[in-house]
Amino acid sequence: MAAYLFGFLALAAIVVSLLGISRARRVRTSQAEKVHSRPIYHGLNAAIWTGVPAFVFLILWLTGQNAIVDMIVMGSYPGADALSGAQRSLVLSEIRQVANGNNFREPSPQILAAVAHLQSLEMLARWAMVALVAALVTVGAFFGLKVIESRYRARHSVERSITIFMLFSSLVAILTTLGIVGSLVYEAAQFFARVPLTEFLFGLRWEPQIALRADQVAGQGAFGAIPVFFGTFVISALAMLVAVPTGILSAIYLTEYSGARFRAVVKPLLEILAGIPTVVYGFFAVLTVAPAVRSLGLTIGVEAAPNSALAAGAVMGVMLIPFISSLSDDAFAAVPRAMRDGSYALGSTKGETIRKVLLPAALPGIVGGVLLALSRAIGETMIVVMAAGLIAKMTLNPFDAVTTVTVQIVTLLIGDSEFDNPKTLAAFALGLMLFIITLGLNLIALRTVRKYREKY
Amino acid sequence: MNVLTEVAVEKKLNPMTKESNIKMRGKDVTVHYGEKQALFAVNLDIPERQVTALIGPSGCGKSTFLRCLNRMNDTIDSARVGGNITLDGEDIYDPKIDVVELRARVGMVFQKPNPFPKSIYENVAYGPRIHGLTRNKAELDEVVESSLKKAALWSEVKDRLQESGTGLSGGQQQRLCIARAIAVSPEVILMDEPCSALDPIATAKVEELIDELRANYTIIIVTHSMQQAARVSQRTAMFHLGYLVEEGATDKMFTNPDDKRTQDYITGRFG
Amino acid sequence: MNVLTEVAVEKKLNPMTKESNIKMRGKDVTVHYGEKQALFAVNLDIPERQVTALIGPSGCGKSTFLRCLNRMNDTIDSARVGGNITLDGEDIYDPKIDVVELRARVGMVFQKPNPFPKSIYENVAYGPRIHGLTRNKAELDEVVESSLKKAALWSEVKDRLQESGTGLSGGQQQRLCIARAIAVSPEVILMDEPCSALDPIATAKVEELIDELRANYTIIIVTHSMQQAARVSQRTAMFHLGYLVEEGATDKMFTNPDDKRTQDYITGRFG
Amino acid sequence: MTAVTFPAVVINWGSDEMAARRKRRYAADRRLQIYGMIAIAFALGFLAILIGTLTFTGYRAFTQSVVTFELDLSKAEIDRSDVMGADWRGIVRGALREKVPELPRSSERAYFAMFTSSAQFLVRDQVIRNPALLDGVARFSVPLSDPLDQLAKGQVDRDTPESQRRVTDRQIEFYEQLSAAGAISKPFNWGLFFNSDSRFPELAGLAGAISGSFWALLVCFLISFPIGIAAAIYLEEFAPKNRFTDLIEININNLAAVPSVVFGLLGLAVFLGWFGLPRSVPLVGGMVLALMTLPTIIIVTRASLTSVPSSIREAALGIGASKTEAIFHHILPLSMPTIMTGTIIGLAQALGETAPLLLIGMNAFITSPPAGVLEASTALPTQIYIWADSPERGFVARTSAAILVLLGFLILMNAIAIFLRQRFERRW
Amino acid sequence: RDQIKIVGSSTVFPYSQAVAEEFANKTGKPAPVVESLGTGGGFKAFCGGVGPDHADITGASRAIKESEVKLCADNGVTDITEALIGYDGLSIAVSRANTTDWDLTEEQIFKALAAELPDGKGGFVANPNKKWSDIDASLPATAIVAFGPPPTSGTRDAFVELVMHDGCKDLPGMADLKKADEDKWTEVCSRMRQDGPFVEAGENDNLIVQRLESDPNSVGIFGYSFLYENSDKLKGIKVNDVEPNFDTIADGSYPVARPLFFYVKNAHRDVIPGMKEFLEEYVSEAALGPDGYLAERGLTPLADDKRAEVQKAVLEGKKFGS
Ligand SMILES: Nc1ncnc2c1ncn2[C@@H]1O[C@H](COP(=O)(O)OP(=O)(O)OP(=O)(O)O)[C@@H](O)[C@H]1O
Ligand SMILES: Nc1ncnc2c1ncn2[C@@H]1O[C@H](COP(=O)(O)OP(=O)(O)OP(=O)(O)O)[C@@H](O)[C@H]1O
Ligand SMILES: [Mg+2]
Ligand SMILES: [Mg+2]
Ligand SMILES: O=P([O-])([O-])[O-]
Repeated sequence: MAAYLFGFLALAAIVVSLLGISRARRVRTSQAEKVHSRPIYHGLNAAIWTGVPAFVFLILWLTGQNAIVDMIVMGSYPGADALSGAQRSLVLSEIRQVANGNNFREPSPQILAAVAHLQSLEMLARWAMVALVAALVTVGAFFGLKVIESRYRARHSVERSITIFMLFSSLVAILTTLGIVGSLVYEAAQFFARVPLTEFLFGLRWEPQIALRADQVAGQGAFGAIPVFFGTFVISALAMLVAVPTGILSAIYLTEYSGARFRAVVKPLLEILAGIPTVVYGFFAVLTVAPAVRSLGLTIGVEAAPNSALAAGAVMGVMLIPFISSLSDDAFAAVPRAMRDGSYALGSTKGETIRKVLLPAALPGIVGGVLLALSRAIGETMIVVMAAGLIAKMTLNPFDAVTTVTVQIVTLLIGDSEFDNPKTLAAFALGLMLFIITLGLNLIALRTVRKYREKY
Repeated sequence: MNVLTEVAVEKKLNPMTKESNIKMRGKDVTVHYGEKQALFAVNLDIPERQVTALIGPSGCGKSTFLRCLNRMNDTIDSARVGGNITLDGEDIYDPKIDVVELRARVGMVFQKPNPFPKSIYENVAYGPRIHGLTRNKAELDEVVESSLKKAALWSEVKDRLQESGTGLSGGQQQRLCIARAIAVSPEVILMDEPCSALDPIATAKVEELIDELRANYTIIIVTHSMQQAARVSQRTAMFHLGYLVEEGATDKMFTNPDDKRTQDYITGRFG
Repeated sequence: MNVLTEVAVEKKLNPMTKESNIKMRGKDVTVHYGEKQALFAVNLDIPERQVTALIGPSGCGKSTFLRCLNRMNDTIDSARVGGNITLDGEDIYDPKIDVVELRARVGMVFQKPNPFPKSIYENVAYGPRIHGLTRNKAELDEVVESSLKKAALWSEVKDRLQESGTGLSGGQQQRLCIARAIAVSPEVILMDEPCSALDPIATAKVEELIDELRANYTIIIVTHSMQQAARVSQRTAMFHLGYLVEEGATDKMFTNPDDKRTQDYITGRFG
Repeated sequence: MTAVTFPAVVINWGSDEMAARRKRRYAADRRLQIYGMIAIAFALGFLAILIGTLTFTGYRAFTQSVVTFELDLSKAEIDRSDVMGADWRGIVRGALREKVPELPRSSERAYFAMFTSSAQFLVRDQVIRNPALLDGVARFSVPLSDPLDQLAKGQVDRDTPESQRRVTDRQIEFYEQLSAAGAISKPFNWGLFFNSDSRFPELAGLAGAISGSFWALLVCFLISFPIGIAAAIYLEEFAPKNRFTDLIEININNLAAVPSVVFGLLGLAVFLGWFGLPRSVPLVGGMVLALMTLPTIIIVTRASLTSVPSSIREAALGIGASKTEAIFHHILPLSMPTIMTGTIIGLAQALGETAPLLLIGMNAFITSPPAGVLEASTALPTQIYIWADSPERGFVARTSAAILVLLGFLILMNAIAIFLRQRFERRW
Repeated sequence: RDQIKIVGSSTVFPYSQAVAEEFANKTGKPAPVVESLGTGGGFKAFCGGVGPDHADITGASRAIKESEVKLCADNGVTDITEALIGYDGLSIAVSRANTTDWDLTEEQIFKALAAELPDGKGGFVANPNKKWSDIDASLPATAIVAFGPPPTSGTRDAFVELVMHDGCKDLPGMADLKKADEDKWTEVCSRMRQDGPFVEAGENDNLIVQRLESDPNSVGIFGYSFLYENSDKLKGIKVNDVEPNFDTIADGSYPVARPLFFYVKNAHRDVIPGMKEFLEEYVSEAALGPDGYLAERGLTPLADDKRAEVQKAVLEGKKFGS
């Protein structure tokens, strides 16, 4: 039904816009005076009037209809007031099943009555919906067509509608942030009601093995976030250690040394690295890189943990290569040719030009890319969930196991969880901290980029 | 066209300056950009310690010729250079030639000022540093100071050497680029429309500078302005559609050119 | 045009062209870019169906003034325009004015040719199409053809109307932009250095075109070339450092200018 | 100024000292070039190893051993009005029993365990789809069960003690017998693409996951593409430039760094909690992924809008186009290639994203492909996640194969976009 | 909603999957949606209320707890049926490449993996054991590396309860401690070491299997079905001299086994289509029987009488707790 209505709306909008166009054409031929907007704008304007209000109405109606129908049905169901919420929903569910023809047992007469009521109500609602949509379409079409006359600024009107849509779109990003911050702050506040902020911020022990249920056996639980953030730092640093030199050197080679054809082939290949699912990287880190790191550790005489930070960091670094190489590549390409020429004309070699002139000039772009990659490293989840450890340890040894914020968030949230337990709530506190930290990083990134941008 | 070639050949046989004074010489220089030919068999001698002006309508190949002289065309993938260019009698397109050395000897100032996004000091010090021209900081300081002085910029920037070179005004940037070029003590300086971005006052300063530099350096300047060519150069070469139309002493070119096109161009019949 | 002997100040108060012949008039026009003032109280009348040339050294505000005349400065965030500009006596900065309509009446050809990366046909047809100037395809074809003919481009492109406009040579692109501008039948055409990118032959063609267009349109042209100003314009206005130095009939400006700076500029003492 | 005299400094460029110096400089230049090559070789080598390992473990899943047998259904006394209710188990077992004459009763269990336990359903469904099969002799193929499939693919070491392998010596004998009779073949495993998930590796396929991913990505694309572009246009072209827009810019960049699992939380709270949408459906998955993809598209679109030369904008405005017309007629089409690149990167990330889908239940076990966006389904990455956690051996190869399929999906998507991008690309 | 919705334990997940598939194949009805949320998560979803928005069945790798019964009751889920479907062994395994014949006692396991050990003087010291030979000279002199489930999983709970507590209680002084300070006893006996030898390896058991292969000296803790499927690569470690296999798990002689359950929301039986047939399938001989397809997938089946009891309870909808 609804699908037909949406189809009808689209059709109506098209028809009305065609009517509008022809009407506008007639107005134009019949009047000597200059017409403000082209017929197409009159048509579009009429179509917007016809379709948009009815569309919005239909969406609202569809979201609200069931709840209202249910309310009315239950309102007349005998003894409904005495039922608990659970029973109500059970009865409702049975009514709906019966209405759909699914009988399991002989329905009681009350149910049958309610089913009849429901069906009549739904019929009514359906016709009401159709009637109202039709009315809205008619009124909209009438108005949209009526305003067509030579001086009517249909273009302005259409452009205003587009602007409103664009404004709405940019609000989505803002609403997303508000949603994230809102939910994080709400839950994190509950966490901090149980665990002191100072312990979270300055505590050196992270052991959220607290009992989930009253009758579960577990340790005490400690919520010092520093080791977790320290682990994030170590793994991100290792990832950057792999990604930054590889990315920048690749970009240098691609922009300055390689031929155009080599570049055209290699650049998309490198970009595949960014598109490989992170689960796959996770498997690769655990099954291929981690054992290699262990044997590497053995040959150099270092005891390597099976979940070494190095394995997770290195693989994550590979994932980040294209971020840095592509953005650095763009940054190098954006350095005006004049800079290169200036340097070559003084008698410098390619290498000198790259190191002494291009690199400083492209630095803002490169820094931007590096910071984006760093943000990704900090926020990356699946690789570390699979490849990094769960035990929070303050160590700088890359062969040792560390845990990261995202690992903790995922482990605390997925699996057995109870939403009023500090252990689960800790995930939100970690998420909030992480949000604040990356916000700071991006602030620095924007400042840095602004500071150096367009200086040459 | 026949007449033109004859004139050109004659001129080459009887150069106005003595043979010993020829710093650079282009023989049958041709340049292709991909399919398109941008220069056609250009023969031009550049006398030492004089200012040679290259004039001609837009797109006639002046910049292209200039860039041939220090092989900056190497950096353009599609460019192919033919013919023969010598510096002090040595073929600069010889594979054995060291481009880095060549470019150190033949400096260039570009049409648009292009200081590096570094401090003023670093801009000037860059060349001496990569070529290892100085032994220590004091010597380097001296080179920077004297170069900026020669470029008539010292007084304006001596208190702000550590500020970025890109923060200077257009005219100052242009002079900074000149200072940067002469800091390497090149033998030849190529200047591509050095005043196109400049206001009248800055233009006057740069012209004055060129006049002074002439004492020690060989200078080649490209300009769109007849007036400027007349003011600063001793010799002038007129290009048109990739051909060298005429060249000679500036006085003569501006008063009594041999070629009709030169005449027309100078008197504003076209261009 | 007959009475040329009056002094400049007087001329502004008593324009030698009849009031009815003034197409556009700028009164005390000032422009600021952020802090920097680029135009200082410029008063200039543009007579109908004549070519007015704006000359002056680089950066003196010619383009800025031109862009005031069809409010293209609106697109620059930092630009603020003061004073009063009228088109047929109507204030074009009046909030009630529809900018889109204004720009349709005052067309512009930019300093650098900027064809859309679409076919040649689409480039020219775009304006008539968005303004709904034609009723059907045949009419549109006709407008495109006649515009290209006026811009002296038709013979060169009539067989390749569907090819991209950006694939044309610089001069052809420039003429395409001119065709595009006149396809909307504007009343005034602003041309910012339309020949800067052109070779001599193309320049001659554009100048010829301007001469023809003058019969129907009011034309304002910015040029760096004195020769060009002298050849194509009836009136000339000389700008310097944001001030209108002098304006008057072209003949007089080039033979007997009132202002010392005009004299110097025209004879190549600076610029 | 004229008072300054310039002593000519003469430098001997040809001296040995200078030449040696230049040699050192050239060496440094070459070193940098080599480092660059090493970096690229490292990155590409990693990619090659990754794909190589996947192919090595996954290629086996692209074939499936099947047993082929003949069945004369006209003799089977099937009630044509109730084909579904026939004794398919008996019919199929009877046919299979014929393959090994004199099958001892004691070995029956071992023998029938060699074939997929759903054999009778496969045959039944095939007959229901094509009732003509009821009229005579027809050939049917059913997959071998997973342990036998492993055996057929040489994955079982026959020398290991019987207790340490999933196939018994008896089954190996039967297998040899069947295979000698030519009843066993290893055709291409179309089931990998056309079956839905199953508990049994030999039947498990990706149809559900592929269509789930398809629907989710479609939703993601339909939401994030227009909204992302509209938001970018608004922010870049219409919004005033001030502190507040700066804040929005930082904020959007920051959204790109928010861990994906947090988006899952948001989806859980908002779409499932507030809006009451059903769990595990591609619609919700797509909306969550769209929230993740939006920042990427916005950032890239803004960058590409700014990179359109202002001369184009001026040209349009100069003719009398309105701002909106200039944007939609000229600027947007010109930035389209870059926008599409960004969309591709964003969608590629969305395609491979697991964590948020886990939170909204798109990792459920569902045995039929979704017919639309409101039916429960999995997605490719979550399917990989589920298979990777399944004990059966057959899933090891299938996991790798699924990853390869996902990469194929990715490359297909990229290829389409690159094709479209080339159509949009215009020479300047 | 026209299909059944099943949530709950990841351990029961594969069995529910198999039944769901068989059910769909047999009846041609839409297949149930099975989601693995963990035992606790499953109860949370299951006990959330009645009605089509809530799950019909939840799997559990332990019996429902008091607190969960209460949660259910609070939300109106008062009528549920419990079904014990079989047992799951928690295997401790090593790669076959490891040549040692492993046989550990629970006490040795505790000494290897606990965070703290009693120092014999009434206090506790951080676990000093780095190599197996540090615990008992007869054990190999290789480093202790054990991959195990994270604290968020039911498998971990079971391991702690079944192995660690048993291994802990017989240590000197622990019995006294239990009397004196039960909380302290629980903490000491439950905490796994955090200094490296015990590696919390996430929820993915296959990952552990593959890690054992690449590192023959490490041991792994995971569900028996994974050992069963990978018996050519892995071997089970005997615990208290008992090897894990179907027989030892079923007869209870293998100490690390736990019961598996599912719980049915009876209120939904009449509301959700196919519930009845599905439950019939789940408790049928073909599924739960000794030769049933669930046993084929690694479930240790119930004894015959027990099974009949369960079948009866499920089909009749016997109310839990009554
Ligand atoms: N990189 C290039 N690729 C292709 N063609 C080029 C390139 N550079 C210049 N050209 C062409 O070569 C010809 C000569 O160009 P050149 O830059 O030498 O002109 P010019 O005399 O310096 O002009 P202007 O006075 O405008 O600077 C022109 O037709 C130009 O279009
Ligand atoms: N967008 C801008 N922002 C800031 N300053 C500007 C901007 N555009 C022009 N200016 C400044 O305004 C002054 C006048 O510029 P305008 O472009 O009008 O010069 P012009 O006379 O057209 O010069 P040219 O002959 O070089 O085109 C110059 O000093 C210039 O630097
Ligand atoms: Mg040039
Ligand atoms: Mg200008
Ligand atoms: O999913 P669990 O069985 O580990 O709770």
